[in-house]
Amino acid sequence: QDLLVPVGEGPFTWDSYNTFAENTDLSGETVTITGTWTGFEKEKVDEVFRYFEEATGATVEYSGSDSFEQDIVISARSGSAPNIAIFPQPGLAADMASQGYLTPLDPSVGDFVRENYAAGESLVDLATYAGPEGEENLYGIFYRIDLKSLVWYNPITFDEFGFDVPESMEELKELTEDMADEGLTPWCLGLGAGAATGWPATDWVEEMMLRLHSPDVYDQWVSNEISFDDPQVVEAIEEFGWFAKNDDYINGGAEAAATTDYRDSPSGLFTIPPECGMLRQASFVTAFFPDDAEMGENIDFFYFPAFEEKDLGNPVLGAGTLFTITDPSEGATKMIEFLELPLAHEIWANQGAFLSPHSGLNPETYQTDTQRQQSEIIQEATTFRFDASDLMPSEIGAGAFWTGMVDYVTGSEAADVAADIQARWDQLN
Amino acid sequence: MANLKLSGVRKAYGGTVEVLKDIDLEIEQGELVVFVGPSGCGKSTLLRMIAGLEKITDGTLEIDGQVVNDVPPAQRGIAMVFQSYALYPHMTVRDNMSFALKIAKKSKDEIEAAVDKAAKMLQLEPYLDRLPKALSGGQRQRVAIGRSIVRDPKVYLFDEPLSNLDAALRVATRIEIAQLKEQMPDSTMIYVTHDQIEAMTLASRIVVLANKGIAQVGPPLELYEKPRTEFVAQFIGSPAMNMLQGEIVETGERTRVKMANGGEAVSAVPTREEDRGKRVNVGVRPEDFAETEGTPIYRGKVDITEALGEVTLLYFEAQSDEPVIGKLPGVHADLRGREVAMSADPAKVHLFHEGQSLLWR
Amino acid sequence: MANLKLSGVRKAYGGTVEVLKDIDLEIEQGELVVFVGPSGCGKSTLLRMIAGLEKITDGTLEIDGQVVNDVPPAQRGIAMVFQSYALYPHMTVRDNMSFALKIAKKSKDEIEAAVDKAAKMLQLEPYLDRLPKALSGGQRQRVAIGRSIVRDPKVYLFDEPLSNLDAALRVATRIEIAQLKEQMPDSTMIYVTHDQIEAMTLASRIVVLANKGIAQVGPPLELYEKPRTEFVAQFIGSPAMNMLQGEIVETGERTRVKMANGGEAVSAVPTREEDRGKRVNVGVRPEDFAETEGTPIYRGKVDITEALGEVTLLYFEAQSDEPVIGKLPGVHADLRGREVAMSADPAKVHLFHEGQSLLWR
Amino acid sequence: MSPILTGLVTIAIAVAGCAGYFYASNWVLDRVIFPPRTDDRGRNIARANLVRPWLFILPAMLFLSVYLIYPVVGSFWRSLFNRSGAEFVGLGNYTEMFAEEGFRVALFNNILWVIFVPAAATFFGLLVAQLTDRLRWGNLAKSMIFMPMAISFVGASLIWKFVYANDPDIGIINALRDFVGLEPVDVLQVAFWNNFFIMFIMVWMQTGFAMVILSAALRGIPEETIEAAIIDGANPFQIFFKIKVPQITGTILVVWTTITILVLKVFDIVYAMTGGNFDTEILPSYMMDYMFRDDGRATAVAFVIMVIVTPVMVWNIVQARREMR
Amino acid sequence: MDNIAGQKSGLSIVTNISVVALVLIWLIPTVGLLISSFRTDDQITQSGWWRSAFAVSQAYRVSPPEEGARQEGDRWVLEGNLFDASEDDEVTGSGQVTGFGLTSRAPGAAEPGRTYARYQVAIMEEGELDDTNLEIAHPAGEEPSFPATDEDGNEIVLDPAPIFDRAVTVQENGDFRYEDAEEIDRAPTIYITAPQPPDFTLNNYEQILTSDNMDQAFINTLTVAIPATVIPIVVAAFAAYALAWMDFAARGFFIAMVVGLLVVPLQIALVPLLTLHQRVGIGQSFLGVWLAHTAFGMPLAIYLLRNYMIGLPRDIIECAKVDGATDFQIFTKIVLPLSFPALASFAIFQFLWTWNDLLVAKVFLPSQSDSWVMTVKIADDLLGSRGGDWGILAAAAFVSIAVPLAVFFAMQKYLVRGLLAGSVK
Ligand SMILES: Nc1ncnc2c1ncn2[C@@H]1O[C@H](COP(=O)(O)OP(=O)(O)OP(=O)(O)O)[C@@H](O)[C@H]1O
Ligand SMILES: Nc1ncnc2c1ncn2[C@@H]1O[C@H](COP(=O)(O)OP(=O)(O)OP(=O)(O)O)[C@@H](O)[C@H]1O
Ligand SMILES: [Mg+2]
Ligand SMILES: [Mg+2]
Repeated sequence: QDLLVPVGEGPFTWDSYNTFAENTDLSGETVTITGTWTGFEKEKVDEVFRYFEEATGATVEYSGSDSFEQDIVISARSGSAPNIAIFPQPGLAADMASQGYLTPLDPSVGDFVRENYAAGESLVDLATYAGPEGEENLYGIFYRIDLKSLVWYNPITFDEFGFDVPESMEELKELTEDMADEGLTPWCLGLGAGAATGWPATDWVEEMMLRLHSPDVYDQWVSNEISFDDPQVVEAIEEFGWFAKNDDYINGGAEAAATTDYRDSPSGLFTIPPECGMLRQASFVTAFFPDDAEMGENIDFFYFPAFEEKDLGNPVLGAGTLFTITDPSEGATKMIEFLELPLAHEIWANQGAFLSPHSGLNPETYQTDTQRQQSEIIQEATTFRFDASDLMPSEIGAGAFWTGMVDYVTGSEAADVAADIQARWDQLN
Repeated sequence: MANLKLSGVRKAYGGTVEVLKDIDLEIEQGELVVFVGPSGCGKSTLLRMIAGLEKITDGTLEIDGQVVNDVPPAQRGIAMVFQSYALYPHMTVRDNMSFALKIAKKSKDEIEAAVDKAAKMLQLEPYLDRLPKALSGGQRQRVAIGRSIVRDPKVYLFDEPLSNLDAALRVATRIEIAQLKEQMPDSTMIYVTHDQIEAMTLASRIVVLANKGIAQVGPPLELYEKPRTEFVAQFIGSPAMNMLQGEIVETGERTRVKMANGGEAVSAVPTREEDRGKRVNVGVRPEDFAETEGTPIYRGKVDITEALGEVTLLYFEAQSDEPVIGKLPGVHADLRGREVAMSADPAKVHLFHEGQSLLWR
Repeated sequence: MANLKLSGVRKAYGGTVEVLKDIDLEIEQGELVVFVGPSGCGKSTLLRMIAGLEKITDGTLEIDGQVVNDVPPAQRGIAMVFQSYALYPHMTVRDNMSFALKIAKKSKDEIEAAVDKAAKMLQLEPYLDRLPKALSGGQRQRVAIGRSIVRDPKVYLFDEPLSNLDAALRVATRIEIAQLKEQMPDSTMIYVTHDQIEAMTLASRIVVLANKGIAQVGPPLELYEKPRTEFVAQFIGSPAMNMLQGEIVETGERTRVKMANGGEAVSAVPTREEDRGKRVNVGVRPEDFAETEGTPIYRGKVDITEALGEVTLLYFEAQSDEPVIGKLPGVHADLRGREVAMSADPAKVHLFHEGQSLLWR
Repeated sequence: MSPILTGLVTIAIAVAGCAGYFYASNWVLDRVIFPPRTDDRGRNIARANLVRPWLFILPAMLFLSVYLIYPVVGSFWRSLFNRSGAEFVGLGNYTEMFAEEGFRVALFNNILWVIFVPAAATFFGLLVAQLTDRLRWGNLAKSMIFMPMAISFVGASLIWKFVYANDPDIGIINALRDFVGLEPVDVLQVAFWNNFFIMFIMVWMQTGFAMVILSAALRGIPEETIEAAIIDGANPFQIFFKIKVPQITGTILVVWTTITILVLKVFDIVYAMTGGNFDTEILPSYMMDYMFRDDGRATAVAFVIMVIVTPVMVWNIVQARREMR
Repeated sequence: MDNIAGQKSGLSIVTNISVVALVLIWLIPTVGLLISSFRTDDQITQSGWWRSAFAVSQAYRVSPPEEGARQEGDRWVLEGNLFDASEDDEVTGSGQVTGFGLTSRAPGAAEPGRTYARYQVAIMEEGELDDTNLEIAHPAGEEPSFPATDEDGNEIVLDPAPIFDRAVTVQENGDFRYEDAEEIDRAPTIYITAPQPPDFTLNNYEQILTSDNMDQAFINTLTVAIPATVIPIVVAAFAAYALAWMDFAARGFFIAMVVGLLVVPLQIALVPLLTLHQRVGIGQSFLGVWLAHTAFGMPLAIYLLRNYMIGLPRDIIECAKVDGATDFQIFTKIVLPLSFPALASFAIFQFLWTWNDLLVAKVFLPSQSDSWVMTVKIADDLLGSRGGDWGILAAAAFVSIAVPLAVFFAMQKYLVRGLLAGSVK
């Protein structure tokens, strides 16, 4: 199959790639990789790996699975782990590292990240865990960053109704009420995700945490220094509830959100008549827009704003996927090296729905302006925080927190839910 | 306690496979009629039509003068005893016997009285609380009969009720049924069997079924002594009646027949002058043969002898297709391999047209 | 083509349930020995021990002088025909018959020759390529026999081979077996049956089993005429021999017995002077009874008559537990309800000690 | 090598290897260890026959011991340790678990499942078996009803997601509600009853199984007992309940047991339908939440499941023993 | 029993009806899925599958290009045909307008042939005068007559007179006339509703079947399912024969053990076995799955087969013994052929089970996509990446059902026979 872009063409950073290609020969070797990207995303990442194959002569076998989190544990235990695992959550990676299933990366990788990645230091910290003996090491390198603090809307709908893009959380809430008054359901919300049902709600809560409290509180929350049922957390949950637990605000009613698949939720923006006015979702959601979605035409986004009165600046929530070595091999090491090349990022950037922290990336390679704008949002952010649920232990961040949010949306009290989650957390220690 | 009338009854399974036709039969109250016939001739089918378990394809069935073709089994006032007993395996003997009455919503006392009476009659009292599987074959059969009795039906139907019992039990139960019939002289019973002895001993009349129809109806001895067709003649009695070909040479009160194999038979069957020269089949039952010094009806070499103690069966070397068998009282093992001449009392020599009907009618 | 010897054979299932004991029996080459006895007396068990399908608990079994207690069935040189035929349902007749030979790794030609020969003997040639389910009962039984023949065994074992056949077929197959035996005069056969007629007609010797042991061994007529015990006397013959109590009043060449119910019997059994006054059971077979004008052995009211045509059975009103039955030739329906006096030829009057053994020995 | 070829070769090797064991071991036994030589062939054959049952049964018993007995024992042992397996906690996992609301909900739901699913599946199975017994198109009907048996639990869940979908244009239930003018509801969120909606999927799948076995049993009832009942005047309902059902109670119980056992194993349906949310968790799916995260807890759950099955197991053993007599 | 005299036909009608009803209930979910698998995603969300045979009305947004706009009086006018103007095949294909409007909120507000106009009107809201847009449909060529109140119940003030904003008239054939109070300098937006004819497509299947590695997954499934069906049958058949027909000391114990193990939940085995497999070096591999499936199916297999074999006539087996067959020969030549129905019915169960299994495959097979089986492929790849894509999901479900269904229908008659002898006794 042909490469996406012939080597040497376009605004891509070919030089470092060519150097890499010259110095690396892995002919006959196979690099196995597993991760969570399936479907379109798998197709895109496969394009990236193809350049690695082209450069090294190795074969890359990437498999994406919806139940990656389980599979990786099982295969690590049974001794048949792939060379590289791409973790969607640092939390699980930390778990695995502590059990000795991950191989530390060369310290040079850390140095590289610090120098070449936006917010490099924090990205190194997020990938540095205690190993089985307790020693701290860098175990992963971030590759793709998702920007979460985005609200998607249909400009045509806004135009017809005469709505304006809100500048602050206060305005957003006002807009929500207006829409409801006008007979337009303000929000599309889908929490369904198979076994991971509930996670989109955790993003909301995290956004609220960042907008209600200082980043320190957020960090304490992540590390359980303040308990999960702390009033500050409960407040954030309830702030989310202001939106999500009002039947008039949610397409299909608040309860429907719990069973609507998050991949299904954008469609309401595009229907005629529109089923909802806005969708708060991370940057990757564009992958689930219908075919006729056209940026700037019938879809656009704005920054999920902060409370004006709180004066906490413009916090931004993000997430990222982390490449780790689960079964060391020459190829695996080279793959990590490959990720240091801007090209590895540019290729996906060029296919859309991708943001990279790599500062060497040529912005021209972004497929759309949107991506460029999003990367600007990141630049403008006064606070950047990583998705909390991804940082929490997987039993919480990929378990109790999710189900707790579903319970909350479908009727439970915020305080009760928070207490339950904290109870589960207590058991871990 | 009823009479039954079948007129022109026909049965065709699936509309095409004709099993019975033109069945005309009247059964009076108090009779015990036995159906016999070769396997597959439709005995069970006829019985089941009377029971209502099979639809009657054509013709009518009357019970007590009422046409009951379309009356469901339960309303016909019949009771049936099956070959396999068909006891309800999950019910005790008592429950088996009272099931029909309970269904009919009879009062408790009434049920108890009826069951107790039947149990007494059949000596089933000690077993009333057992399950069928804890009973012997004969006891099970008695329960099946008891189940019929409690319903006090107009007609009892028995379909080979004894064929699953072993020889000794069969004899005993047969006698019990005979006694039962005697205790209920008014009840009408229809009994299907394979067993000749049962048929002969129990029946007030035997119905021989063959070729989709009734071959002959009559009291047992009449069938034995005056079979109307060769079929009936050979069907009733064991071993079967010997059939030997011959030609009438003298007619009158007594008839003389010249046998095809050289012998000569004299029969008490009267013939008319015009019958002379006609070809007939001479039928002699094995037990009616006796050794003779004079002109024999049959003479042949004994191939096999079977000494049963009481009697000895002589199997003659086959001269034609049909085997000839003689039955002599006592032990005669010495006859084996010898030439023996047999004749019979003229009164016991039957004559049949080659066209099958008994001549003398 | 072998002789068999059982010495002190005992069988106890599970070590405790004793079924057979002290069985001593010698069977010569060429004999056809029939085992009879009441149901459950151990006939099949004994046969299966000979086959090697059951372990012999105690005692020895010798075939041709070699103790074979521990030899597996296949090595004993026996063949067995089962009551259920036990044909392999998934194999054609030919395969059924050649199975044993194939197992024994015989050459193809050899197998074919043996099968063809047996098939010819049993007239099975047209069916060789059919599956057992496409055969009638009699044909199946013939296949089962053929399967034995091809193996050319030393001993043939038959376990009630005819009991699943209907009456007519049973007679026919019985005669076939008799003829078969005649064609293979050297083969030894052991045959288990329930059926008296089979036992009487086929056996060169009958072994009556009862009470875990052998009650009597002998040629059929010997058993009929000179039963050693009351049990054998009543077991052989149908209906069973009547047993009437009496007391010896005159001894000598002939013996006179005063019957408990008033009659008097004369028997050809000689007694000695010291026997006078002893209480005996007088045994008379129903068929040996005859109506008499003189002093009867038995006199009673006829309760039920069963007219079978050829003979009539008279059931006397019971005076004691044991029923008394008479069998008169011909038709005697008129005797019903009448008082009848019966006597018998002294040669046919058997005397038994109350202690069961036949007196005259 | 093409994948098809690899597949075929592996299949062939696997199957041949397995059959080969039996053939070879028998050959060795008969020809090498106890050859039937003429002098002592009787004894040698007898001896070989003493060994042979063990040859036959050995592989099966190996499988059973290694894959079922060892795990049962091993799991119990594991359940006495903490999540990492390093520390012995005795019954700690159990007490902690029972203290937890989520577990109690799962336990309660599981008991609902164990009661409802076998009962309903058996009931429907019996109903269909009886109704189709004399029907000319009975076999066709049975095939239709058996069909869900062939569908995986995941596939079945998918099918029912359709039926239960919130959108009246997708879900037929809400379409019907819509038709009669009712608001659409998310049936998977109707407290308590949602359990039954999920259970019905299992019923839908297992009815076919019950039906096949029960209709075979119904066929096995002696015709004469039914005819006798007809003559006795029983109506069709009385015949069914008083004559037929009592005669097949044994089979009904077997079916019931089998489905009960299955119910205690299936997690996929809950997993796919609700992911255990909305108080629909059952023990197997609850266990899956912990599996490979907290093995101590997971094995403890497995053991609770074992305990629930124990009566059924004992009953089966008793039954089998009785049958052996 | 159809022959019973005097039987009421009412009962048989009731029976037939009940069976029809039950069969329908049982079939509907599957049929729904089947039909949906042939529909596009749009159609699925537009109308229920039960209406798939009928045309559905769908709303479209059309923006005819502004070229050719002209001024007429104080209004600018654009005329043309919407179907010609649209580039969307779907719109063009429908060919008939059933309604139209000016906002996405009410895309079919007016019937074809009428005029739909927007005016700026003054309303009385809580005692204060306010401006609002009012959309109103009226016969073409006439002036609108304004209602007394708007939809919220506010009084409409007709003085000052409503100000014309824009209006559009659309004919059934798509001809339109668009009028605007201002100059038309960009393409106006017009909404129409048009019937969409029923449309079935094989696209979903095409996508599924041609998706990456689907063929590999199919082969993998077979590679798992066939040995995992055959091995337990062979192993269990020998054991069942031994337990049924061979005499040895521990027979009763083993039978009890098999029955007891029948009920062990298999989840309990996963964790310890995975560890065990790793320790003995099997790891995650096909061998591991076979072994696991074999073991998990073993109790039921032995139980079913033994029950069946013990029902074979004892005489036949003894006869074979007398004929000189060893136990091995008896087993292979007599018992095995005679047990075919039982073997077949167990094979069906085991095949269905292994084919449909997700859990065992996930745990014991490597997680790389080249060793995925169909269920894993569907659950972890297709379901995930196409969460809301019902059409694809439906097709995926059917693809995975196809083989088991075929196996089931082919072997159905043995199933019943095998079970009859197995479980009923
Ligand atoms: N349901 C049926 N469909 C078609 N033919 C049938 C049916 N039942 C019986 N028959 C046929 O009808 C004939 C008579 O059967 P029936 O059972 O009445 O015979 P039978 O005289 O009772 O025989 P047997 O003495 O063996 O009991 C047989 O040839 C049988 O094959
Ligand atoms: N496996 C066994 N275990 C215990 N007792 C048994 C066993 N097999 C048979 N018996 C008992 O041994 C006795 C003899 O049985 P056997 O089958 O030899 O009788 P039979 O004379 O052949 O009877 P029938 O004439 O009914 O065939 C019977 O009482 C029977 O109950
Ligand atoms: Mg009949
Ligand atoms: Mg026997």
